[in-house]
Amino acid sequence: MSHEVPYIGAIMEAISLEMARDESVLYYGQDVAPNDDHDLVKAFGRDRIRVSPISETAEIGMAVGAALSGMRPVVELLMAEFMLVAMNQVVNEAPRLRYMSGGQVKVPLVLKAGFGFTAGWSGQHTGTIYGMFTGVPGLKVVVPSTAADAKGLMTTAIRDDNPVIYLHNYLLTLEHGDVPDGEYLVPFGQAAIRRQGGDVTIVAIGWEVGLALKAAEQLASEGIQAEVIDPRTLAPLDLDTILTSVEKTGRLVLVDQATRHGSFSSRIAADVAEYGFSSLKAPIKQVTALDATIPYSEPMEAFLLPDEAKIAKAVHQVLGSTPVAA
Amino acid sequence: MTQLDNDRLIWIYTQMLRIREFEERVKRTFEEHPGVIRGHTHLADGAEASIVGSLATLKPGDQLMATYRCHGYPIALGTDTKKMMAEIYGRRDGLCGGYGGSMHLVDPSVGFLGASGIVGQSIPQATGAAYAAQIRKQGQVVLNFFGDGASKQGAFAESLNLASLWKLPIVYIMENNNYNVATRSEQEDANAAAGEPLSVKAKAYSMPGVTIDGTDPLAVYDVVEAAVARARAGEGPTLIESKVYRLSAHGNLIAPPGVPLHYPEHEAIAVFGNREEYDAALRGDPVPRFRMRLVDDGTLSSDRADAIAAEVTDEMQAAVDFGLASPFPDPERALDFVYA
Amino acid sequence: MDEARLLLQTMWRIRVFEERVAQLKRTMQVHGLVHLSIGGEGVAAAVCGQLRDDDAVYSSHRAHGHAIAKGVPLPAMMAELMGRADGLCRGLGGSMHLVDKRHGLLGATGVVGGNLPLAVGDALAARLSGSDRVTVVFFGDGAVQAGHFHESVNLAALWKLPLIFVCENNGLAEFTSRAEHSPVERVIDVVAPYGFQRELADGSDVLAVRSAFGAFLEQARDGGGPFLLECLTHRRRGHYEGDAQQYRDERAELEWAQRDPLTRFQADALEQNWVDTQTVAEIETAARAAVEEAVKFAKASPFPTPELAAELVYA
Amino acid sequence: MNSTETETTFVTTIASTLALAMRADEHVIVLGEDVAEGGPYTATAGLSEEFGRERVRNTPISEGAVCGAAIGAAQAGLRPVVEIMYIDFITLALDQLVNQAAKAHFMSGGQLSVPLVLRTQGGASGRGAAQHSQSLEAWLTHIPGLKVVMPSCAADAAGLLLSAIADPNPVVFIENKSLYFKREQVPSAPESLPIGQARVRRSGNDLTIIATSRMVSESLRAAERLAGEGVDAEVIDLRTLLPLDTDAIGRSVSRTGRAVVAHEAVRIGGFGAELTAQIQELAFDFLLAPIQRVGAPFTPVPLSPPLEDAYRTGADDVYAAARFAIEWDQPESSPFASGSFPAGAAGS
Repeated sequence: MSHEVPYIGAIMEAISLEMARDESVLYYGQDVAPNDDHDLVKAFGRDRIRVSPISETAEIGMAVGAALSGMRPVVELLMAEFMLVAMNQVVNEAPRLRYMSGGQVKVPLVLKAGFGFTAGWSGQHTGTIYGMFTGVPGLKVVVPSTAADAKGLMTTAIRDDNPVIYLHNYLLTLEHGDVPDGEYLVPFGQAAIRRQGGDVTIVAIGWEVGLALKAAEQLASEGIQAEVIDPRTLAPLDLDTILTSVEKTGRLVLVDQATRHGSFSSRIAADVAEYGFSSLKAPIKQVTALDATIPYSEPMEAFLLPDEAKIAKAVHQVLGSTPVAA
Repeated sequence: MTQLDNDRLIWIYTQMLRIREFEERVKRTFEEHPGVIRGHTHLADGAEASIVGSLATLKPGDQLMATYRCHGYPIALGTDTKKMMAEIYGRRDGLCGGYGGSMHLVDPSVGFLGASGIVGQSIPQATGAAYAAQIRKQGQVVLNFFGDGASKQGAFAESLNLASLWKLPIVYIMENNNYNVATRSEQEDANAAAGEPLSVKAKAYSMPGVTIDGTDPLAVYDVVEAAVARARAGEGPTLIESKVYRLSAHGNLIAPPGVPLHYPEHEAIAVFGNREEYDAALRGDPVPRFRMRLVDDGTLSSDRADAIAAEVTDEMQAAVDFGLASPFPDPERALDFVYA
Repeated sequence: MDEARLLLQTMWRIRVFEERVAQLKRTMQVHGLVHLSIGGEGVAAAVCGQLRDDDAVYSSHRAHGHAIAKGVPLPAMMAELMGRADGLCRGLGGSMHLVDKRHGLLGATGVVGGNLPLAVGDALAARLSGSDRVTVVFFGDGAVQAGHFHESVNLAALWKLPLIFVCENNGLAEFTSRAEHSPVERVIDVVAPYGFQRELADGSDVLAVRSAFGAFLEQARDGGGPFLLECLTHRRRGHYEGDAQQYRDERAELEWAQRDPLTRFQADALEQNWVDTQTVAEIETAARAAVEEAVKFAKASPFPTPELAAELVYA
Repeated sequence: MNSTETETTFVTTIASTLALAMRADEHVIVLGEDVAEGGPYTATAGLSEEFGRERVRNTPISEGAVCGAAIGAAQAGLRPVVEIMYIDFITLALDQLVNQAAKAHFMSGGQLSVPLVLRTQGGASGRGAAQHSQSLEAWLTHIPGLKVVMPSCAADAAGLLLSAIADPNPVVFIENKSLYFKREQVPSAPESLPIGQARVRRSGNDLTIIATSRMVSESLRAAERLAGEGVDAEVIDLRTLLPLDTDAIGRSVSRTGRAVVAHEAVRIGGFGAELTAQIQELAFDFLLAPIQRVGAPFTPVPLSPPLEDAYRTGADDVYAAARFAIEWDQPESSPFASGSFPAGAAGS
């Protein structure tokens, strides 16, 4: 049985179900239920649902401390870039403590934040910075692209014994989708093949998955069959599924809302270039945001970001028609 | 109490009115020209007295930095409102060429070094500007404006300690509107919860802390002027809590593309169902109050006041027209200015 | 009285342990950045001596004393400092990252003040679990200028958490004097705006620290808090071992040497007849024996195998 | 070019170059924890004596505010060189660096500029454990608006530091603590070196090794060993990670057809990934073997000596990677595990 809810609703559904299932689950953050007639407050009380000051360092550090003593906090951080003011807690404390303690302690917590709000939010609220977390041993990074995954991955994130960065794309907030009723888990490290195809592999992350699928339909009308893969979790990354697909197609296009230089898609490109060397028939092409801060004005914003046309163009390039050299 | 001459008093009133009218037009744009403003805007209506009263103390060469609720300062400093509106509309002739938008206005030519979109993060930068001023030794002072929420950021504590330690020429003005978006101060601030004025935080850095009624421009002027004088004299920073009431919601609706943006009801009503609080604030609206005061004490004739109002209305209408008429930037320009 | 004997035992164990660590560091047998608390044993002994195993202690980068006083076994601790497989943290953490969950040492941190928000969360968890356990966080005066100190103090005060902040103010933040870090000399004045109970104690007076902390502890057990206890201590050694220490003030050195908490309390204890000279001698000998035991244990312990590194990245 | 050279160390060169820049321009100031005392590694020794404690400022342990203050001072016309003692602590200043410094020029439509140099040092050595040993440069290369410099020797450090201070943009200048006290030849009157230019440290035709910082000397050692086996390796010292000298890289790999990229940071998510992605686009048609990445295993830096030694990348790793690339002919099962996520990481 399933029901239809918006992406954001699916996330809250998972949090609420887990809070009911396990009383060690906490949910707090800025502007989380400031008044008492909020459903979560009614259901779980003020102790477990808390509104906190604008103190990211303290909010996240507190979550680490609470996790060390047996809680499973979910911290609402609103926007991924706000984590930048608390990066020491995210990078130097949460993912390190288990390791440095020789495995004595564990730090089960979820840092929930929206990202990629490329809708006129200008330079400090639009960043797609998951690449910064994927290079940090000890952290797991989750980027759901559908309502069902949003629920299933949140459930898994809350039950995971490690710090998990749960990033939901703001542009997907109100996208409705079918979501399984009741308890629902999506395992980490398992990519989803959103569309089968034999000519080219497209790996897209978050919001870009939808764009890739639209582009794939357009290409299909030209007789090009694209396989579209959604990694769903970036750390751990399901490289096998990508490599298996590239073995079949020999061609890879990566679609990423982040800026190109030092991006996560560069990391996928590097892995495939190395481990899939013998299968590659053409250079891997990346369709990413251009290397600039996201500008405020709409035409400039659109110019920087990936779109269906750019994806289709890249596919044509790897299929050999147009020259590739950067 | 400082005696300001009539022209200065009228200047203060005019700036308050210009800020109010400009922001009214920003707000109305969401209804009259849907889709023209994207992203997030934040209005300072209710804080005009605090803004202008503070800026009235500045001399040429002084500088200021603010938070993302930043329309008022450049207006009072003399930035062209046409360019400001064009920026908020994302147009080529905008103050920042369409790169920044409402949260990131900058105009160094009038001493406005800019604002940060991240709560509390302009505080260290303003502190650095004051550090530069101290080294330059030209008697410059820096004003730094931020909200009550920012005082729970580490950046606030680190910066005030530094400024006090180094006796930097800066005045920190915390505009306390009692809400962090939809959270009331007493829900997130230990001092507020204990019923104390937030200026007590200054104790932690051994700097003076003063709390003032931010709806009275002259009261603001007196206190800020003293703090500015102290800073100029090399005696160090001051923390001023200026109590204001934000008459609009935190900002326009936060929604993904496609959903029409507009200003929802103020959080006092929308979240806490407290209409009395909001209506009381409306009754205390500093702009009409100050006009009444100037007219009553004969500083300003009601004819002159109406004339000023008419001029301001025309100016802001012109700003809107200019903004709408201005073309969008060339998309390719998006790669400019990544590096100097 | 037993209490006095216990305090002396703890202080001697810390003193001897750290003097031995200094030697081992010079001969490269102890690894990494090592920060010693010699001269500050009084605070560790007086505070941790009153705690239970389920009370959490968050320590700073200067953690040996707190760990020993909290009951962490010396052999595992020494093995950790020497990077051995039988170390507290199996050789992965070292001096700056000591953790002993069983004895309620939730951890040292290598980032100044990085432990403060964690302690706030631990206290919140204690409150939520309805237990009467208490959280104690140690930090130096250098951490007070870090933003997370204020974020944490505001939260602890706002939520009235059973958390006791213990500041060991040695007047030196790393290599420079407090005067270069803050215009406010006393940390109790820094938290003045938050209005919770705070005390200033002479860190070289063990009994003074003990009674001041004891009063806070009692209230914290009954759900009171937060509290701040500022102890004026002295760092007899450099910021880290090997520090050239050009910033030292000779006169202060001398004065503090006379106010060494260990010699000072030992003299009092003898004068008050809480202990006799023979007991004192036994305590010192026992401490030295225990430390040598620990060194022997550590040296006998093998280095961990490289595979371990990959094993423990994720839970 | 400079005729005269003197023998000195990397860390002394940093101090003397800072002094040079401060003499040349009164707007240059130095601030950071303990800088007026010379800092823990003596990288600022002697500066406060010559330029006074106003231009050479000790700061509290407030990385966020100190970095922010440097940005504000830069926007207001100074040229601050701020020191973050360990790159691990850059986490405490990251918002200021990423959201403020890197974007001010852009968001102001070119009105503001932030001529700031952030000096810091990283790398695993001396058993510093997981919070004092990291190599976090890959993050910074992902931020448009920043420049990222990583010199591998004292002479380059001098020239690049001068350019960084003169640059109108925020430049992150990353040193490596294990290079600090090696004795090297340095021009007695250093001249500025352009940012964004790689340097061929050893030319060769069979294989290109692209390395950063400490791994440059390690790669040269590996190259010597390879030469003994008749393999002629070219070694490129990147020197600047952002902007990246793609021409130099593309030219070399197009010629040799084989590439090894080597750094000290973790392999997964390390900057080597960007290099590999770039190379396979620039030189795809010339590639004779998969590009090999040498980087640290995907774990925090362990304290225990044998563990830290095993963790640190070195000449042997470069050599092994080079041999793999050289011997590569037929498609075979690639050393998969080395690139994949640690065991047990898949979670529940």
